[in-house]
Amino acid sequence: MTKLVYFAWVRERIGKGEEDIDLPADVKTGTDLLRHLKSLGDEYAHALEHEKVIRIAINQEHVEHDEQITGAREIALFPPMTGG
Amino acid sequence: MTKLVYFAWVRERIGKGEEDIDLPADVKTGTDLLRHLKSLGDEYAHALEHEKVIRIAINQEHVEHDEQITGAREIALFPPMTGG
Amino acid sequence: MAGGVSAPVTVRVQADDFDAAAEAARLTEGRADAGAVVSFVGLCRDEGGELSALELEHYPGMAEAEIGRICRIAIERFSLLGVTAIHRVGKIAPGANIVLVVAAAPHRHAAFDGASFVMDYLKTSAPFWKKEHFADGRDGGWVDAKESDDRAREKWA
Amino acid sequence: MAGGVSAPVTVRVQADDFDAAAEAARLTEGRADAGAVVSFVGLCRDEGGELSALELEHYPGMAEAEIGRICRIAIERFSLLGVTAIHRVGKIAPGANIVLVVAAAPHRHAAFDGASFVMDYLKTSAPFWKKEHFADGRDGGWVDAKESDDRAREKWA
Repeated sequence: MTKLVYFAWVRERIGKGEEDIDLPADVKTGTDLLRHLKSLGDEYAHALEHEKVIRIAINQEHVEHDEQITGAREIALFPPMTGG
Repeated sequence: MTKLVYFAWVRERIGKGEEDIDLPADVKTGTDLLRHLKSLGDEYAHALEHEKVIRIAINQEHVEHDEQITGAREIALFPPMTGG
Repeated sequence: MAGGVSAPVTVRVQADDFDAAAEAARLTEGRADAGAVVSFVGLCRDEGGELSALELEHYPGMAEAEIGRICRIAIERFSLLGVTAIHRVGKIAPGANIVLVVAAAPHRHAAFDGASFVMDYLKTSAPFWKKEHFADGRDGGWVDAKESDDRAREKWA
Repeated sequence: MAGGVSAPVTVRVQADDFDAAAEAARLTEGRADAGAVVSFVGLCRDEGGELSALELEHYPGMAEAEIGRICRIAIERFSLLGVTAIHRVGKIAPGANIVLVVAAAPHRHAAFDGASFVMDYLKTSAPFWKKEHFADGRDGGWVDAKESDDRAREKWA
């Protein structure tokens, strides 16, 4: 099981802040993860529609989409940040 | 009579903070003033030795050495500023 | 010289307001090698009276870690004597404080650059998101990230 | 928009210490168009324990006028919402405040640039002079103007 966490409009569109998911063995990168999640339902498809703007963090560190996610404890998906 | 005011090491070397002086008619610019003052005594010659570093203000506004000083109420001579 | 591991980094994410003066004083307390302290306070604008509140969401844990990482890079890069960064979360009213960054250094340009650098990186890489609430009851939605903020960060690269 | 004649300029030259937080608060009090406030505080360094005090001399009247002129240029140039500048004179102990500049603006880069601009000009054109007193009783003499300060100012030209 991998813990997924969502923030801002990604969270709102998916309809939850976090969940534990069993990832198929062929989901190896951030890009794979986005495609897999989009197949799970309309709410995911809507939240992750524009893949390029979605930011990914593994174990609370920013990563590129092509980064390996295998073995991650916590993966976060969120929009570009707007703090400060 | 013209009021002259001095600051920092110019003041210390001349030995006073201000004085009223009758300027000869041929003292028309800042450069003329520096040369005239240097003729008044060793303390002035020492204070104004390096003419180029001396800053001049007329009626409390910075001016270049070649500026006309005729009619000035108050002329200030001082070293480069080191505030802040 | 300045900087290095001994320069303190203080990072907090909190709902409560902060006291900018107290944070700046804490940074220079008991030391006389700091010649310059630059404090940045970001406030909630009312957008000409239209905005009733900003709501700030963050990623707990990562937000603090990311700001801390940025502060330590700033200390190294500008030989700062210390940095304090505090970011508020939750609902924030127009005119109220959102974020504080204080940088101390021996000289002024390092302190200015340090505080400015931390803000430019914080804006684009610390996990916070702003939602607008409008005075007329409309939900203004999530604030879009600005390209100008990305460019401001790239300036330091 | 921001800036213009309505943006307040406060300038003071005084022997007493100042309260940076109170000055920053005053600048944004009752308004919600300021999104950024940058405060610069210049302090007296002890130069590794050698310095016992700085003595600051100024040209009364011209000092205030010159700082005011610089602040008004900054307001115009960076569309600031207000600037406060306070410079202390007389004997100042290591660790104590010397100068405060606070700049308020809608956005952060204007506030950073405004405060930094005022400091760079103040350093080289406001009539103040520093004399050093050393801990061992030596009179350190008048501080020399720095070329780096002239260059910092030229950067804005």
